[in-house]
Amino acid sequence: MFLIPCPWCGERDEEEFSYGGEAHIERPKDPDALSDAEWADYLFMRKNPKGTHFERWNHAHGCRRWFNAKRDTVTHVIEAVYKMGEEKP
Amino acid sequence: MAHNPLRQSPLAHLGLIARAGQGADDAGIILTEAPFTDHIGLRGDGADTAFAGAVEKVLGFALPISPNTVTGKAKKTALWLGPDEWLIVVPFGAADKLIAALGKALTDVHSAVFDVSDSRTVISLSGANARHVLAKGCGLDLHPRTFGPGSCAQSTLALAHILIHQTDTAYRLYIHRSFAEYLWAWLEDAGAEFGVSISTP
Amino acid sequence: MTSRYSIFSLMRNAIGYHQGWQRAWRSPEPKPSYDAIIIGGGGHGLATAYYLAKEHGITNVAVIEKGWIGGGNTGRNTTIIRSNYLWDESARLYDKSLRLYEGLSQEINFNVMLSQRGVLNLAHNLHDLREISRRVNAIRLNGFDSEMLTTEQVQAMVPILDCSKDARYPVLGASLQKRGGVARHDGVAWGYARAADGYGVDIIQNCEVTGIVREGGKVTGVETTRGLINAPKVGIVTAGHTSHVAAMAGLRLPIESYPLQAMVSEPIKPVLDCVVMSGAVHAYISQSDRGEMVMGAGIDHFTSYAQRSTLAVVEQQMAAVIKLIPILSRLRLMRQWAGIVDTCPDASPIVSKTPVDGLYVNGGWGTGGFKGTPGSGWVFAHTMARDEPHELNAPFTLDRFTTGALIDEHGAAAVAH
Amino acid sequence: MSAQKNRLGNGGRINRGKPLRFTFNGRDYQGYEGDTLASALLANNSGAVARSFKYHRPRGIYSAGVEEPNAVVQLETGARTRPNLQATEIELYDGLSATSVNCWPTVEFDIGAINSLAARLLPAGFYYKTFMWPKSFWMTYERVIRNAAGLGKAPTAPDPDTYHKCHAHTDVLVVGGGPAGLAAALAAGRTGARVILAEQEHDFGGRLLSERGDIDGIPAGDWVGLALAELNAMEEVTVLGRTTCFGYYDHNYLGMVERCHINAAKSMLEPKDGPSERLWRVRSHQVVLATGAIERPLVFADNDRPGVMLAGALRAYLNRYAVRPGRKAVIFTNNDDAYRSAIDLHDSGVEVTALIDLRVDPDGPLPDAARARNIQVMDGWVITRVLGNRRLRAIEIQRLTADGGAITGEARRIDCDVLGSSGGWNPVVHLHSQSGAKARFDDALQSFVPGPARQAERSAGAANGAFALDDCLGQGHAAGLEAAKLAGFKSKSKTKRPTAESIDEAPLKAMWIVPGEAKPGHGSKHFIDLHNDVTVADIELAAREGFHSVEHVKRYTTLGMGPDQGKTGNIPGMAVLAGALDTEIASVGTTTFRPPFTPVTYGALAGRDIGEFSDPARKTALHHWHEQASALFEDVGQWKRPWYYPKAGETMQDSLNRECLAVRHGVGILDATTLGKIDIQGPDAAEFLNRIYTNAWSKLAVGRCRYGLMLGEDGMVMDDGVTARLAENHFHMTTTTGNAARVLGWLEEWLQTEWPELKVYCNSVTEYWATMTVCGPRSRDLLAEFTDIDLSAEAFPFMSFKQADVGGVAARIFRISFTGELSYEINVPASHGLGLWTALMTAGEKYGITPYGTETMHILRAEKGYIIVGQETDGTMTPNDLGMDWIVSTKKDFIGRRSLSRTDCTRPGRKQLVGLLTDNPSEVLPEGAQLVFDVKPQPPMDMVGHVTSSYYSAALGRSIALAVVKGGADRMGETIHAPLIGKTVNCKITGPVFYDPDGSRIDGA
Repeated sequence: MFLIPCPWCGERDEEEFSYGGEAHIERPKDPDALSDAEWADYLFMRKNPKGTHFERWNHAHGCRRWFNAKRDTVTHVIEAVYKMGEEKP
Repeated sequence: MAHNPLRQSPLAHLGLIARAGQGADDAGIILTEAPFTDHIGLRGDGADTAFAGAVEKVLGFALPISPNTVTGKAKKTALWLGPDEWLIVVPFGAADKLIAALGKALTDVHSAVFDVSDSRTVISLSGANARHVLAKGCGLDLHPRTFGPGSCAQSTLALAHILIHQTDTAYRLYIHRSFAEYLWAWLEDAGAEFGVSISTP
Repeated sequence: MTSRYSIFSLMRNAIGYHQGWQRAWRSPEPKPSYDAIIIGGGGHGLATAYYLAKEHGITNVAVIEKGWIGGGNTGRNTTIIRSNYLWDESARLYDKSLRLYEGLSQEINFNVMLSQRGVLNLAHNLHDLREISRRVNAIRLNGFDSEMLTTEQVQAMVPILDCSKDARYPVLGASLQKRGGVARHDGVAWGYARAADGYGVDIIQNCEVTGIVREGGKVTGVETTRGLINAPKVGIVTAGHTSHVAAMAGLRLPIESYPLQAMVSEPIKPVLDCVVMSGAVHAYISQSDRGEMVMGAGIDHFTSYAQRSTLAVVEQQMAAVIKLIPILSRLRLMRQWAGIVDTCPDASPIVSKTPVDGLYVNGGWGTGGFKGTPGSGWVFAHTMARDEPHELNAPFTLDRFTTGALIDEHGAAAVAH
Repeated sequence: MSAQKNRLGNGGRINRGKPLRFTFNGRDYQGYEGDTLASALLANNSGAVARSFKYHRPRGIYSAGVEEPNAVVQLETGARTRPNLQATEIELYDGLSATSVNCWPTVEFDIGAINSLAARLLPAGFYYKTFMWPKSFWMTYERVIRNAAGLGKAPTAPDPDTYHKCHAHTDVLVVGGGPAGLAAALAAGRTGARVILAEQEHDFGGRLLSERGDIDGIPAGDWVGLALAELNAMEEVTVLGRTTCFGYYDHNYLGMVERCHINAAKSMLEPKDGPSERLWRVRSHQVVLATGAIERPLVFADNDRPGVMLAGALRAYLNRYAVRPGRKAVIFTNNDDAYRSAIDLHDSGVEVTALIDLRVDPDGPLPDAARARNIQVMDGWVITRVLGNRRLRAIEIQRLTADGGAITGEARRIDCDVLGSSGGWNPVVHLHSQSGAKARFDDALQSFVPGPARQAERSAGAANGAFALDDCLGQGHAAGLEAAKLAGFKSKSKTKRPTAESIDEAPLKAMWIVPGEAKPGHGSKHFIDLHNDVTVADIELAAREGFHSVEHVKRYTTLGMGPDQGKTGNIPGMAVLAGALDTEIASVGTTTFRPPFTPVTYGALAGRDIGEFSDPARKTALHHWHEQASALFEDVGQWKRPWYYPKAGETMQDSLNRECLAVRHGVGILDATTLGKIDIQGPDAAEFLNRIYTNAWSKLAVGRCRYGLMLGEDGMVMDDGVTARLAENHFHMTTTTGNAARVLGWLEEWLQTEWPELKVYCNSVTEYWATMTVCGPRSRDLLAEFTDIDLSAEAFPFMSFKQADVGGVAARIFRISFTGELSYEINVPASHGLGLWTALMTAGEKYGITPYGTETMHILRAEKGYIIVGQETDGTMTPNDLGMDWIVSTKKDFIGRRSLSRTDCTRPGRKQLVGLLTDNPSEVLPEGAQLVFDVKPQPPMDMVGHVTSSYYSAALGRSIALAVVKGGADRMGETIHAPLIGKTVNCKITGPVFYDPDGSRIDGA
């Protein structure tokens, strides 16, 4: 059970949150301009790094806000959280 | 309490009023359903003075801007739910007027005001072991050093979503209507080892 | 080749206080080059090497394992074997696997203790029933075994199961695959290793691949902690680390790695004679030959390479198990652990060539890896040997993510991925 | 009842005033309050109490704690029985009854011991090498193996006990209530920090309970009492006995289990108030691990005979339980600590016939104290033989050669009935390891000690490799202070740390295999893992066969895989492996310790999340009306929905026919409360819907409704529903019941993460509204009695919305239809739901108003060819596949649109939604039936689709079905077959609309 620091509510148990996968995947502005392969890249291809991962979480049972987190996928240490729209730390 | 006889709380069929006062005097838990307050959902940008100012004018007090806090005055309470979301609790029957007033005040401000009075019921939990009972099913740290009167938080209790508001005398648990029966039964079960007394609002 | 295993060799060796047993597989120094390299000494990698040698005559093969063979998901799973998948493509691949399992102990002369005690998938609501019916009919018409049971038949088969009508999620019926069951997971890895070694395959443990060497878009070998090893064909079979290894060749994959947890109880005398799975209650349970209740559920909800178990999952699991089988409440949990599963968006694996010549990838089996081991090795060996997929794995290529021809098995895992 | 012939006349922490009766293997015994089952059995000179797992060798009590590998028992019978408990962890209570496991018929005469004779054929991993031929016999072999394996028996009735759980938050968690833990808790508690102190036993003190000595100048036992009193008086300190911290998870989250009702005062057989066990889920800012150490044995020939015990356990039984574990004792050691056992035995009147120290010339205060008592110290000798089968009789010892590698000279026989062996102590690093840290091998201690911390934890005392009492106290105190400080609490005044006398001890000498007369495995067995019967020969065999990784050895030999998790055997096992591989223990590595530290009851982990609490049953405001109307319910997600309302004497089909016809010809009423409802407001609301739904929303007029289809970004149908425009910038969206939360989450995700510039607020109002669908040709007549608004088709057309007073309640009425009939979906605030519903029922009597459930709803919509997401779709269907291109805008982008043009989504031969009519109109296809164009005599057959929905339609007087079929839209009128077991059903492919294809009924009859 992670202890996740919601940027608004502070540290809460993981059970209040839902995980949203890799962060900073922007939806293509003009999907029609993309080849099938490029579209597949947006849809499915993921960095899945061993180590630092920028990812999205939603404080679903709290303030309902989405935010980003920088988490190590090997140690599970959450190194930073930041609000949507803020720069990657 | 006078109310439209057609209206029913989600726990009406449990006969709680008939059971009131049957618990032991030294019961560690006192449970009360406090239905039929009016609830208004309010959305808007708390950092936008146009929004916050307009709301303050209507309510007569400022919305809580600090996360997980409560403000209020004269039987009106505002609970912080998120940076752009509040729950306004007012006496039975007061919602329509307030919604209209808020709507009018916020005509030109991006916001949402909507009635959620019937979405939830409130269970009030007090007694010497109230915090122990909540600790059985809720991961929030409710120790007085971190949570006290005037605090509120959304979280989970057992397997259901709740909104907890601690007052000077009790924990008020705002519970979604369809989960009310489940949570009431859960609270009675969790409280059994401390003794449960049911009281009327 | 090492001596055959049998009751007679056991008796013969007993006389000599078992001093005469030879190594199950050699521990060779890596050669400078091979005809093919398999990265990853798990069940799938070892099976691939075995079938490369046996089916395709390619014996100059190295299996390169960074730790000890069978140490990843092969050694961490809950040993369930079944082929009751919904889509034709999956059912055929997994049934190939099951058929290979059925003769495996004899074929590789290593008892993998396949126990075809039957796999039950419970239906707890009308939607489950509909889905189970769809699956059972599909599997049957594919020519594989599957049947539907009523609540009464389920109760007769598993008397300790709570089939009462007032259960929060009552049992409304089930599908049964009688050929499904369990096998000894470590034995599968060791048996393949010993058999592959018998064909001359080099199994190189404690050797980590640190780079994939390419020249002109073609693979030429791998860099390892024990030096450069050349080969014109390299297969990545590193479940739990597929993305990481593929990235060494500049490949991005539609794979995310999640923890998958499992747990066992103390050993008790037999009470459960089949595998019970429940999607709605979110649990599966079987009893091992040692008497332990072996349990698992779906994957954790965040990506991770940590192999860390959690309390929340074990709490949820034990509640689920007691819901299904109330008499287990007083047993005690003995051990919990986690593996890393590589999952694809459609919950089906990738067994495929890659855009890099001579580089092949076999991964993304999600929670289905152990049951797929022999079939996976068999089709991947074919793909590597012939440089083209076998018809059984042709649908499981990387292209499907571009064309959209996904094989969506989210429901088929019974316990959702 | 036999006397407690091994009970000392005085001493111990037992209550002699409270004798307790118990039975073991059917025989009556007596013990005292404060005993464990093990100490009580030893007091009664029990001898063999168990049989070993594989060879069924007789085994006695071996230890005095959680590490016990031998004395595994079945406690009680019936519903409250517990299998596989260690006798050392069972607190004695009056009336206790236990039996040995894994032996038949008795522990004295066990048929399974025949395995011992065949032992030569059963080396590690033997089963991998045999039972392969004939192939068909394996399942028979397997049955025999399975019956032989397993230990105790599961109960046969549901558990009568209850278990609870709780969360706890603390600044400092101290695990272990021995000297280090108590010192740590005192130091941390005095700073004002929130502290939890957890001790697995009922008595605090740890090793102090088993030792003789002083702290701060008073007897250690008294010091423990003072420390506990001070801790209990601190408001922010929670002291938990009988509480095992079993798991150390990420982010300093730990699992502990408190055994609330296993105590000597109350029999666990009686039902109680409150839980029998409580699971603590602790989030601690800082953790102090004061988990102590566990002694490891020396590994010599036949070191498993009843009477062979750990040396430290001997003085635990003497000092704590006042039990003399034997009359004639021998100590066998490689370290100074075991001298304490010899000394205490001697001082308690037990004859110590020899102290065998494999070191040469041991020197120091403890050897001097032994020699001063005239205890015969045989230094440079080792035990080479153990005599006695069911009870130790004597040992033989021989001198070690000068290099210590072999034995030499004549054997000497020494009589004894108890033997304490000590190979040193292993710090309990389990929790440290579970926290993610790596233990490091300490050459001086020859054991693993904690390495650098990975989480906010530190170890203190014996757990940290500091075995001397004064060091334990000092480290505990420092650790408590440090933990409190890091948690933000400084010591207010300088508190003095407790102290004790220091006694110098000489280093131990490692010897992992004690040489015997023959090589291990050649006639005698050197046991490493007593629980799983793993011997030196097994490990050497594994090494010989190439299983070199410690993980391979563990799996091949089952070393450490038993319920004791190898607490005594793991280090010796690794050392033997290192020897076989000619390498160092440190380079063999340690296996990762996994939770739980000791086994945890399923019930405690489940707590109350079972039965009615296993998942909330969500109920609508009308639920109890449905119950009284004898409805049967369907589980849809967490919701309980009325499925149908059977009347007396009706079959299910009778009920459905009645309900369907009522809707088609009169009026029916459906509780539709569970549909998801989302309030959407803001100037960009219409634009937002444009992006979310496949169709266009900008031009929807206020007061009108529109059906929408939502896709995932992969182009597959995800949800559907009707959305109404309440005002220019205000919409009311509905979703399917099962997807309500998911859809709201989906909307928020896009708004917050991708389109923050859109001014839109989405809020769930599902719980606010009670929704009842009044449906059928007479619905207008009925509704007219409740409202003044004009209900005519012109004033209130299909797919429109009105805010109106209905029966005195402000309602939202949607004129939408999922049945093809005139239909009004009335939404009122939920507390008014029951009132309005009953009023409608009363007023509707004259029209034959009939409540209908989800099954009838499904039939009626299928008659009209309306899909249900999740039934006609399965995550692989595009709008085109469903024949719904009409709803897909080509003029704007929306989520999922790009995916629809991928090659697989545009290829011919995709499955498409069709209707099916069976040739035999009374034949109802099973849902899930697979479809083929070519029936073959045998599978495999080429499947082209399947039946998604199938019902008997009362309105049509025949069966109907919906299906998806490859290229189905182009194969209207063709015959298709459903091969079922025993028969094949032939049907014709039709369009999916069976009833009123022109939609003529929508405005009423």
